[in-house]
Amino acid sequence: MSEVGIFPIKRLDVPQAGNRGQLLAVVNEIESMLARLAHDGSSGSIDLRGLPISPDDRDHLRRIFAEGEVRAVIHALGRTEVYESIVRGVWWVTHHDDDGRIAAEFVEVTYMPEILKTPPDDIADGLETLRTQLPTLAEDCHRA
Amino acid sequence: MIADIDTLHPLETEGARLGIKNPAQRYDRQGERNDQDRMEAAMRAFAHDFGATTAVYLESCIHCGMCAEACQYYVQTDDPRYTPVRKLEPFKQAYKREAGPFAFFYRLFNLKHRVTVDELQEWQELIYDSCTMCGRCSLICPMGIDIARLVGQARHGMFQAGLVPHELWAVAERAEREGSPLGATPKVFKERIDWLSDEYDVQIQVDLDSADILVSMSSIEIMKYPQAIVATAKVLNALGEKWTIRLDGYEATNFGMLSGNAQWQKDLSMKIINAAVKCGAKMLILPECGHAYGAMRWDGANIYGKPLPFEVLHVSEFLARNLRNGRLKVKQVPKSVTFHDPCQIARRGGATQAPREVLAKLGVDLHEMSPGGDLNWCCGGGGGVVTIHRADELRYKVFQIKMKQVDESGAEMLLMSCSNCRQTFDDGQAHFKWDKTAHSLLELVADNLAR
Amino acid sequence: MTLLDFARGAAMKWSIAVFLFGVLWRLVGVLLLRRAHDYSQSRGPSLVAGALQTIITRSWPRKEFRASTAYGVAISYVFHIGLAIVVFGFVPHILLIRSLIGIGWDGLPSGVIYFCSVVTLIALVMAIIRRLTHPVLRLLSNFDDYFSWLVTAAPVLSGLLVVAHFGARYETLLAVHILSVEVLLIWFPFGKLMHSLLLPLARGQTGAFYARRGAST
Amino acid sequence: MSHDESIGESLRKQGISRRAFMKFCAATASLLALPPGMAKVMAETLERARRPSVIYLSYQECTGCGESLTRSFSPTLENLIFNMMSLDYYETLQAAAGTAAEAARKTAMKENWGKYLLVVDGAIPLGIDGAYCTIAGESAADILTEAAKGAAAVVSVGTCAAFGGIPHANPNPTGAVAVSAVVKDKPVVNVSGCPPVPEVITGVLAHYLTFGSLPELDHLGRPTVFFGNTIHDRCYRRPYYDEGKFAKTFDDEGARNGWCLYELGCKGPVTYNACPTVKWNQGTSYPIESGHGCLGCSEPDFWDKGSFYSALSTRNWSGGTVLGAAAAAGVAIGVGAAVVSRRRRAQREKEKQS
Repeated sequence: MSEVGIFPIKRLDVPQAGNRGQLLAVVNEIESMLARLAHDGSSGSIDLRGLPISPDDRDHLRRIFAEGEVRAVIHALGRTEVYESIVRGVWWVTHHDDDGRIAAEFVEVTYMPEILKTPPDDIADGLETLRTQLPTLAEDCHRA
Repeated sequence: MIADIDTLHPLETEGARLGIKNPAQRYDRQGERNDQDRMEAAMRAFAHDFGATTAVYLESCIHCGMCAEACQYYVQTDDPRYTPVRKLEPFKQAYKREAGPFAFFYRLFNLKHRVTVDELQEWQELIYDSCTMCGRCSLICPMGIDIARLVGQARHGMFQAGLVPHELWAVAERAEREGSPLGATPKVFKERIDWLSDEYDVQIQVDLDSADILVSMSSIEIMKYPQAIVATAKVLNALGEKWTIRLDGYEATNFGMLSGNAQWQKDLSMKIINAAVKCGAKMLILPECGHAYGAMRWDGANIYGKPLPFEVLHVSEFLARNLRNGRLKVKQVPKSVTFHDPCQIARRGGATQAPREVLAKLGVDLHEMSPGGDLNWCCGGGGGVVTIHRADELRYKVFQIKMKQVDESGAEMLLMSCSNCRQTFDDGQAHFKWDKTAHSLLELVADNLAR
Repeated sequence: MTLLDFARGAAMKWSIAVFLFGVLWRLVGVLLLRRAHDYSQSRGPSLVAGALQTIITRSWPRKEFRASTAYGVAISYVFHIGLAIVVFGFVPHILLIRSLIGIGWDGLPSGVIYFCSVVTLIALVMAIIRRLTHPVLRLLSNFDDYFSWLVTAAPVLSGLLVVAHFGARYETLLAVHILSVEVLLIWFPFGKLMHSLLLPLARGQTGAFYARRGAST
Repeated sequence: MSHDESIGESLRKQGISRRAFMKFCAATASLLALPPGMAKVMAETLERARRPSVIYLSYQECTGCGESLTRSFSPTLENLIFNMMSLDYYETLQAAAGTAAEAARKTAMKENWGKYLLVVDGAIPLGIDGAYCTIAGESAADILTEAAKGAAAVVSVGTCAAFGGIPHANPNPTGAVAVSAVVKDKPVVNVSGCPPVPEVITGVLAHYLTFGSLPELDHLGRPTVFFGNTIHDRCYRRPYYDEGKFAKTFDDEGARNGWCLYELGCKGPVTYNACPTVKWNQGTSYPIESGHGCLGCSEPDFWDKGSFYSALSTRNWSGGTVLGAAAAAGVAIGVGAAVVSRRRRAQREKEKQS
């Protein structure tokens, strides 16, 4: 028993009221998405924000789709963490904001999450950047 | 023997049933009056009965229909018209318009229209022909509505409207006029007593000025089962009681009550009460007659307007008491017996155990009917129904329940303690050529008195 | 003012007022009628005991009547008990009762209430089907019977719709539910629903009547 | 600020990468409950869209809505939306004052006539010809009416603007009304709440920017995507409601165990808002999670619906006298009915005698 000001606070280990039915539904949906991906290559995604599942269930989901081989971090207006789960083809994408809080979270069933792919315009920009460097590089090489 | 009795409503003496002769033409409107007049009279009579007790009942019905299952008429015909509480419809309608808390609105908006003579006429069959006021429905009602009592009250209006089945009206009228519904006038009765005391060598006290016990009889017994008089005398003499029969008050049946004439009911009851008071009786013994018990044991004091100055016992109660206290001794009767409980004595009278005590003393092997005792099926002749000729067909239908019950009991002997039931059984026996004969409990005791 | 505000406010107040007004009118109007004194010598030891006994024992049929009445009685029992559980066991109902009369108690899990409501509704539907098909009931039934059924079934159905969020927006359904109860309250004194209050009176006077006679009820 | 450059160009200039923008779109699509594939569409559309002009007017309000919206000034994900708009007039934030400020508004209106988005917070007082709230000598109602004429759409931010809110509360001394009571001929979207969830405001703006239209609205003009469910339906404490486990006071065992707050007056069952899913303070929590029942602040007249602490199913009236009078009248008429009935009976008796 500790106290916060005048209010006695009693810590209780109360199990969150879970709803395993919801969890099962989510995992079933991921399973069917994965089957579709295997069948015709179409990707799918679940927005974890919209799911009315308890924190307990969310933890459980985390354990089922624990981190596997691949992990990537994107730095753009806060960190975005992407990993492929031990269930291959199922990715877990977490967007954080500048304060490190979760802004959006998805389970993506795909070959590679969209956010990791380079946008075409960026490729053009990259090409341009590289090309601006090429003459100088050529000059340097030449000089050498 | 009954040659010189009144012939205004001639008796039918041949058949198994004693009653008024079936009129050639149905004539079930008494008197020459216009409909308006009949209605007003009915309403006045209804209104008389709209006290708090009746009001609570009439307000309470939830139309659950359970009473139908208790009614012999419904059970035997499957005709929903015979649902007991429906038999009260005009009465209820009158209550809602005349006396209920919302009566004003019922009248203002005509939510329940005025009861009409045609309606009452239609209901005549339901209130009289198909209700013996046996009270089984009163025991099934989940709201506890005493439907049988309400039918009794509804008959008051019917009588005042002059809408009583003719034979029932006629016997009641004879009772009021002659002192007996079935020709047992004081003169006839006296002749019978003289003949019986001679024939059976039994002393029958008549018209003592002072006696401990006043004995009353049913005219059915006097006219049809005179042995009952002998049996009563034998028992009382064996006990050495100071008893008497008085010619100014002996008729225990009350067709005033059954037909619905409250005034006649009072007149008939007061004769006995006055006779008992006159001779200073401490006890009035009622004969083997069901409705006589209800009329005197339970209604008597209320008609008198104060507690009766004497005790009222049904003869079976009297027998039970004296067998219990050992003053009366009987021989063992090694027979199997089934007992038919008269509705007004058992279910509605509360004297269900008395005959069983008597039977136990007689040592008979009692085979109870199923259901028996308080829920025994009615013989179908009570409430004056046995007098109504047009109801015969229906009555035979419901009597079949009784035959089945008796047959299933497997007993050798059929006993009862009501002469009206007994004549209904006799009539049914004759009609169906049945092998069972009804016997009187009192006579069985009298025949087996031990020294 | 929204429909819900109306249902929780003026409609509730006035429906309760009508309920009280009508119930007292009817009860007082009946009980103040003349009650004749019975002079007959009583056989039973206590009329009050007889009255109380019958009030209780008439709650179920005697064994001789059981077989023929079982179906109807069972249906009635189911919906009466169901209604009692739903009305007095559901926490929002208890809170309302507490806010009205200051007495409250612990509620039952909502799941139990939902289950009971469904069972109650099924029993009510069976009851009305029986009323519409059984020859005796069809003959006896009048407007009161059908309307009383309607105002009893409506709150159960609308209550279920509220928890199921089915058919309209929640607050609309809730308002309709509350209003349906208010219709019941307004109708209560004027129809057969009064039997819940008349029952002890009718049974009691019969119980006393039979106790006086020493007959069984 | 130029209205001519595309949002993409503008963002690039501010050093916001395409991935960062995609991330924003993913988060916004999620917020708007759009199918995840829509994030890509959104990114592509916005990239090329022009930056719209936004005029933000404030009337009878407490600035709570503005606070909610602009709590953080760094270009974070949530308010990235403001980098996509040209906020041409907002009294609370703008540097300009006095006639310069009014001039800015008039210019923006003129330049973008028929195209700008009008955002309003606060109720509009109509009492004594609008004199309760005037800016630069003009009444709130007049300014709003004029500004609305040239607006493409109007966004009422906060319950005051949406439904009249606290200024409208009984007895409403200033005659305050909602924006929709003044603006009749323009699409008005109500983003109610006291204050509204900031993400809901940005979500509506993002929807408008992406699709050029307002989202689907409920019967109270609120976007169904945020106001389609009750607090109660999405509440993490809902299982306790279903189990019948309720906190009876704010510091009992039930309250500590996180049981349902229905008995403590929570209006969650009749309140439509996104609090339980979007939450507040970057998704930290929402009132019920903090242990207090919902006040129902996103509903019309929430201030006038009885105590915040009396349960929803209870009465919201007092009327002991009415009930007492009804009971007394019932008894009186009952007595009267019985007396009349007895008299009628006695009269019948008399007729019978005669």
